[in-house]
Amino acid sequence: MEKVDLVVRIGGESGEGIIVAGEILTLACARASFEVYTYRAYPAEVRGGHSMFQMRAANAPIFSAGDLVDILVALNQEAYDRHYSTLKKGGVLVYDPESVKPHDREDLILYPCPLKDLALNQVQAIQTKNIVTVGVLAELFSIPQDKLEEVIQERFGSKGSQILEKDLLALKVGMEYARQNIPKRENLKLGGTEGETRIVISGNAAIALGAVYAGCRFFAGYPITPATDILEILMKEMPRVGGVSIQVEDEISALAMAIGASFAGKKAMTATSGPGLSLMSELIGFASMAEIPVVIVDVQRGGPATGLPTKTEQSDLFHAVFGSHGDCPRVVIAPTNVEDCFYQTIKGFNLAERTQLPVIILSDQSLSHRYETISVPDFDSIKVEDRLIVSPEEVAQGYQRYRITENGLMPMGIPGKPGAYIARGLEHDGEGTPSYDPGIHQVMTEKRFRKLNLAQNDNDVTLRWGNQESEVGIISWGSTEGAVREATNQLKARGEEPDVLYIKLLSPLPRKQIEDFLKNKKKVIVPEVNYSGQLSHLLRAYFLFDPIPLNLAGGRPFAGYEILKKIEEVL
Amino acid sequence: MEKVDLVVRIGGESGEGIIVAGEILTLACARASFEVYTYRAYPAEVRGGHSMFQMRAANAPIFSAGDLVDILVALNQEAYDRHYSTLKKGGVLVYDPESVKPHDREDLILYPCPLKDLALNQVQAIQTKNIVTVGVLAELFSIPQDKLEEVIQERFGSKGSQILEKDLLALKVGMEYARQNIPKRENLKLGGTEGETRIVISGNAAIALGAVYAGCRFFAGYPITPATDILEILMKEMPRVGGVSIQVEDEISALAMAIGASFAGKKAMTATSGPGLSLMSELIGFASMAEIPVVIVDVQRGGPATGLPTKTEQSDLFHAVFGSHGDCPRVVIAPTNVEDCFYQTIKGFNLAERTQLPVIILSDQSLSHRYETISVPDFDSIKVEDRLIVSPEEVAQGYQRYRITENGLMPMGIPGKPGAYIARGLEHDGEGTPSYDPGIHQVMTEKRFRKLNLAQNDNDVTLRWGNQESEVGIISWGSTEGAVREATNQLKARGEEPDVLYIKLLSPLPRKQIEDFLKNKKKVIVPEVNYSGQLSHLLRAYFLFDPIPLNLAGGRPFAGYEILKKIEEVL
Amino acid sequence: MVRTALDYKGKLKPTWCPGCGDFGVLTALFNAFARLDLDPNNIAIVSGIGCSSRLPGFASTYGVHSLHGRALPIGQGVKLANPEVEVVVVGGDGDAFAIGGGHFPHAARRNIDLTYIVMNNRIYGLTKGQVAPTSDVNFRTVSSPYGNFEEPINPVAFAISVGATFAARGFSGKVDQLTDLIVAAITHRGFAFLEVISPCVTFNKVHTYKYFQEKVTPLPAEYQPDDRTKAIEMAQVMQDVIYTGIFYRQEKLTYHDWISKIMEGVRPVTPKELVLSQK
Amino acid sequence: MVRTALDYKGKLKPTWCPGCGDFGVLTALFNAFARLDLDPNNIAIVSGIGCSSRLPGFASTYGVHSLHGRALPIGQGVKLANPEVEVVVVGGDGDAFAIGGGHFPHAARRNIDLTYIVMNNRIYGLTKGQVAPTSDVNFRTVSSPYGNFEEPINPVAFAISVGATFAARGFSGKVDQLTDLIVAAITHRGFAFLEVISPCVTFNKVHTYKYFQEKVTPLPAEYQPDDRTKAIEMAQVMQDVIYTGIFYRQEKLTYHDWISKIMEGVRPVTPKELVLSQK
Ligand SMILES: Cc1ncc(C[n+]2csc(CCOP(=O)(O)OP(=O)(O)O)c2C)c(N)n1
Ligand SMILES: Cc1ncc(C[n+]2csc(CCOP(=O)(O)OP(=O)(O)O)c2C)c(N)n1
Ligand code: SF4
Ligand code: SF4
Ligand SMILES: [Mg+2]
Ligand SMILES: [Mg+2]
Repeated sequence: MEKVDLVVRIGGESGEGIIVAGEILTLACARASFEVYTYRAYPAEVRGGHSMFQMRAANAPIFSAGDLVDILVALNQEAYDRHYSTLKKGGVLVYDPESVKPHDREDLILYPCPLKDLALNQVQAIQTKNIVTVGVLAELFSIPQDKLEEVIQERFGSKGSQILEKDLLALKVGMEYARQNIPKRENLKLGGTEGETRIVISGNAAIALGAVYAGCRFFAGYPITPATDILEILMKEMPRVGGVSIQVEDEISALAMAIGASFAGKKAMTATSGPGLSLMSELIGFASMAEIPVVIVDVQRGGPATGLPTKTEQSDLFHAVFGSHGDCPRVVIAPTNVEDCFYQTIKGFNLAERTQLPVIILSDQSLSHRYETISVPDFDSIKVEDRLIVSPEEVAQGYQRYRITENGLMPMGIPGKPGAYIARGLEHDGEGTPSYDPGIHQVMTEKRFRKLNLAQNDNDVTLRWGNQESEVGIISWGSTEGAVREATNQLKARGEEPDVLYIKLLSPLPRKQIEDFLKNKKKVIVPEVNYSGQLSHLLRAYFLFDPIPLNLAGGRPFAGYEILKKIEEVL
Repeated sequence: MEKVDLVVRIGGESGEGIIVAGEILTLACARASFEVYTYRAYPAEVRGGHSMFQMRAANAPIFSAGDLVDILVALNQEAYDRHYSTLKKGGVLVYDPESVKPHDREDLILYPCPLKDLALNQVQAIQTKNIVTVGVLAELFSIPQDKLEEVIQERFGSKGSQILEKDLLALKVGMEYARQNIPKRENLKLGGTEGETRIVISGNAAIALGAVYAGCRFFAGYPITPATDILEILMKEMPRVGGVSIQVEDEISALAMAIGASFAGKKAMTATSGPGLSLMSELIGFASMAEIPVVIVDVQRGGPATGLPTKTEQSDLFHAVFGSHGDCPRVVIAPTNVEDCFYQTIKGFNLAERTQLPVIILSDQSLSHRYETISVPDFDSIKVEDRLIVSPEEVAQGYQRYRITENGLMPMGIPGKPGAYIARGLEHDGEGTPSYDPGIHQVMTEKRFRKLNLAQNDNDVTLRWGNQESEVGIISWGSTEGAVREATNQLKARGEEPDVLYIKLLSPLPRKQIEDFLKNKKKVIVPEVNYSGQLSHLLRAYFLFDPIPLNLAGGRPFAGYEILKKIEEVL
Repeated sequence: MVRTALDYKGKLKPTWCPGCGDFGVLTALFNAFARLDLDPNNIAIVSGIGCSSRLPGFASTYGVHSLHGRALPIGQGVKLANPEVEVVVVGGDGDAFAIGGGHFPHAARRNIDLTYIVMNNRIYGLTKGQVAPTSDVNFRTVSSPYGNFEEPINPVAFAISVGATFAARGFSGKVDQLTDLIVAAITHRGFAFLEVISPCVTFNKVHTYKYFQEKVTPLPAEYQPDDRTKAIEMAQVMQDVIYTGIFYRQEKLTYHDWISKIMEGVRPVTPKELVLSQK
Repeated sequence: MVRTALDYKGKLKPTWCPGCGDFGVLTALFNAFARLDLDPNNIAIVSGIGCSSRLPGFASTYGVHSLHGRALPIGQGVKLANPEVEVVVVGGDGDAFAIGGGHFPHAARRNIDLTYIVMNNRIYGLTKGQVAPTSDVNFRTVSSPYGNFEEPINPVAFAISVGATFAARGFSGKVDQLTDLIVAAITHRGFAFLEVISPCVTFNKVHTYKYFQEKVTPLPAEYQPDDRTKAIEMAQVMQDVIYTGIFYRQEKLTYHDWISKIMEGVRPVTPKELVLSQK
């Protein structure tokens, strides 16, 4: 089969439906069996800022949204000005001549197209300009009409038949115009292939469904960009699996409810972004002290404070690992891509039950709203770990919820069943009775920290690829995976591939795997989308070596070439 | 002059007025020109737990409350059982035979005394048992009656003359009984000397008064053990210096109000303990992002969660340094003793104004309620730094509050005067306009972190003593100073003194001083009252060396001999 | 088997000061549990932090002794996740209206079927006597040395005005009436709020047993608890007379009634199907 | 010099959606400032986070665009520290009553002399249309796909019941009346609360301009804003008619009146003397 790898970027005013257009294109391409990978950027303002959506579609695995674009759709002059320099040589510019004046460039293919006019006069609905645009693109690049109609149907079917009809009409109008007026170029054909069923999913959806699959039956949340759709998805789907979701008054209430629900016997989760995670600090300590399993998803955005609500960053690692007063064990994990969001969320629930501690999952904005094509999970191989529950016999023999054991664990009583005990945020003895004896505090603290060992045993807490013999290594975490893969793929082709270790378990750090990796390394680059080098810091503290940090204060993900450049510098 | 160094411990039921008795003794001794040093332990319950007060009085500098006691007052059997083993050989036990049955021990001097009976029958007020006890001690150890009466007068003068009279009577009754019935032993005489005026103060009072002296004119707080008396003192005293203090609905409101007050032009502070600090996380980031100076006092207690509210611990360092999402610069400092609480609080305000960042001061329970005798400050040598305020001329020339400058600082506008600007928790450009441009976020983050350099320049951010040539060092922070001094004093006598560095500035760490210290060290012990070795962690991460941690999960301070033992092990 | 109050008594002896009002609340609560013959394993008592919040520790039931101010959201989580369990949330006036005050109106609006008992001593007991949001104007404490300036919150009036479907007041000095009120609160379907006047004998020397004993009066026999405005008015009477009893009671769909309705309406799905439907 | 509305206009063009109700509030606020001839350097507009909370950024005055829910405590801090400054706190219904709801009753009880304007669009605008604590029962949004179950908070009634000494309602579609109301709120001595019905044209397709235009009615001419119970009743009328105007107004000592009284009574001391008095 011919190799297809096409990057499309649409830019315009926030509020013009750019994200919707992008998502429709993406889903249609995915259903036509392409791998897709998207990226979006939009302002914190609902209107009035600049908005951008990028989709990459290919028939081979892809790890980033691509650095340069093949097709740029500029809906206004600002979009053109901001993005034209990212167009590849020989790339295509689709634009509305009414609002965009491109340079006179020979190296580009210009496709002027009266998008606004078509929406206004032929569809009689200015707000369908985005779908007209989709139609134009569909015709130019042979994106299958049936898949597009299917997606539009699903998307707007519930909005009343009038809106749906307008949108279907807009699609046709766009296609028709392009067919009549724009001579097609063959090298930018997408077209359709028929393949196996694939799942197209965003990082946030993967988290929401991972939770449901892991057995989560209680969710409480408060809206916050870029985590809100986890709440929205679970408000809709939770009742369908017999669970409860609730939008509450703030993030403190959200985590408190999740803790209450878990105490009551349900696997429970909340999802937020940095500001919410900060507000939850005290309750994280409570769950740790009272040994109540709970999962907290933090979809990171630019910080601190309100920061850059719609931009990506990986700067909540410090707070996730160290936030909350006192000596407070917790588990922190991070998925590296959209698919991994699904698996790490399941992992998060497993670790919560396995350690009876709070688990923080660090995703980020760049994963949250990105659609990727992922394989259908091999459900049989997914392990879901359930709660250690006290049996009536154990209760009869004298159950102590907080008794000190070798691995630190005791089974939990569940309200409604024998095993009544008091969960407590005050220091306590084995029975849960408050105790301010320094000796008891010592052994209880040791016990709570001991449980962290139970999180370190799995093999899948790191991901390693590349040339294990290389003396140059990359250690990183989270969503930088795509850019790093792009870079290492290029180096592999040249025979210069470094060794790469992704750490998915960030607290406690997997000592064995990291030490193994470091054995033969002379230079280790640690790329992170944060200013202060938060993983670098942890590696320094725990492994006493001096990594080469590669930091970006945030606001956008790394591009593959930035990683490549750094590796080349170091090699 | 004859050397005096006497340790008195009083133990009994919480609620019997043990703390009050101890404080009266302490103040009287201090006014009689002794150095005093106290320690108290009490349960989180108001009643029904065990309570203990210890005072050490000496006519030479002292650094701890002492390990073994000369005089034990046991008001009930539990007090005797808990504490008799701490009595020195030849020590004195004062007890009420009605409720305490001591062992038959030859190595102790037993002074039975019907304390309850005296209070009930001779004073006609059972609640004066504590003052009767003070009377007995006063007579036995020649504590000047006039000083005691002075202190009782001040303490109960406001409670109505009846209560005062009863208490003065109780003192006399106790003295009289002892005079008549107990043969005095000469070796345990305290007596009075006349010396210069000394200040007797607790750590919390030192912080409150340090703040006032530094120019703080706004305080907001929410009660929490062991920080509450800072609130109580400032509720009383702030109006006397023309400032405003307010008790608010929670710690979030407390810090928000302080930030608002500082924005409005007043130096402002809040004080709390771990749970409150956790709740303040998001606002710490806001103050950092909006560059509003503010001082946050955290009087640490045992954590996590509600933890051990009345016990000491040094486990909030991680949260102070790393808490709050995002890359969030802040200054963290820690006083090492009661006197230092005064000076570090002034320092905290200076650094807040100097860096326009939030400053966290880490005190702890063991400092908070401990009375120490301190020298009258040399007020003329204390430097108070004031705010950089924009001038009308600068405003006229086009003032940008957040313009990027070399050291990161710009003067602040103050409401009511020219210089209007918007303080913002969203990322912003030089004018304060929101900006989500990754490039701006990069330079603004750099700028905010750059201001930390301004905190590192002072000489007094570390304290060093001992033998600089020694290859064995101790690095520590906070209230462990006393125990470490006890240990090193003993080693000095033997000619084995190690080198000691106390770090008072914990974020950013003073690089020069620490590197200097480490130059010739082979072994560095880091004692901390926390489980996870929080300063050890920071030292590992920033200086890539492997210290020898000495940790106690908390609940009580180190004793001098524990430090000594560790040094001896290492030597 | 019919249970007695003793069945709910925990191992731990209450650590309150002798004479503390909270003893009366504990006794009445156990009486009420016994009268309703509830299984201790099927009760969860959830509290925040404060003297009053120690209560769960003295019972043999499940309990959460949580963080200052977080009793209500934790209690709601318990009930939403496990609706068969009888949830009783307890705590102090500071816990409820100062640090926890942001949760209260929402718990009321949601009408989740639980009982919330606030032991009002008009002071912060545990932290040794600071002014509370329920303290009178001019009240002097260690933290209000010049007297309190802020209008006190009237818990019952507040609860009714934010939507509680049951609001009552008892007095820890009248254990029998209090038992009746707790029984009524627990059996009420929806958010049931009960203020208990529960004197702090150690720190509140103004609002003592004696002070209340002279004022506390049951609501008039003819009083009907069905009029919000009237209920708020009666709750605010605070001078010579302080009423006790049920001020307001309303039948309304509970949060669970809504959830059940929805669950009936939706098309159920297995987690696997849900994953596979993403395309 | 007499100022005009233009003197308060900042450099930044408002970034609200065309037609957003918040434009009307901004206009009325500038009008009110001009009418009172306030010095822009002597005004501090403090907000939280939300579409409405962007307002300070569009003015030439001092401002704090703070964190979600924290506008009121920050605003109180500004006023307590610098009582000469005119403090206007602004924000959305979610900011005020969801995440910030714990601060509201205390701000009201304290009666600090500031103005609090809540732009109520009955939805979360900035985060793109989730249900708010002011949303009607059954209201469907992206986060309440089966409809809202919770009783809405009525801002004016809530404010009065927790002790606000001034409570009014305006409509962003009636800028002149709104200007009058803002002037009245600012000139009121004490905590002045003003709800502005301010439609979100992008996400709330039910509570539109049209919806409100048909219902909004000034309070009857003979209405006297001196009776709490009556005021709450009128504020709760929400069916065919929604009243605007001043529902309640009360003269009461402000927090600063109390502070001034105390300052007069205490013996002043220098910081040095204070330190030396510890012995
Ligand atoms: C976050 C936090 N802030 C403050 C405290 C300290 N604290 C514990 S209980 C309490 C108030 C107690 O008053 P109330 O809730 O009325 O209970 P009471 O003791 O009077 O029964 C306070 C301020 C805390 N434990 N946690
Ligand atoms: C701690 C925190 N939680 C959540 C958010 C996300 N957030 C921003 S504004 C907002 C609500 C907006 O609604 P409202 O206050 O009514 O203002 P509007 O946009 O409708 O004017 C939310 C949930 C945040 N910024 N910070
Ligand atoms: S301090 Fe007051 S509230 Fe607390 S236990 Fe004692 S009497 Fe009860
Ligand atoms: S989303 Fe709604 S509230 Fe926000 S600016 Fe647009 S119209 Fe106004
Ligand atoms: Mg109380
Ligand atoms: Mg809103």
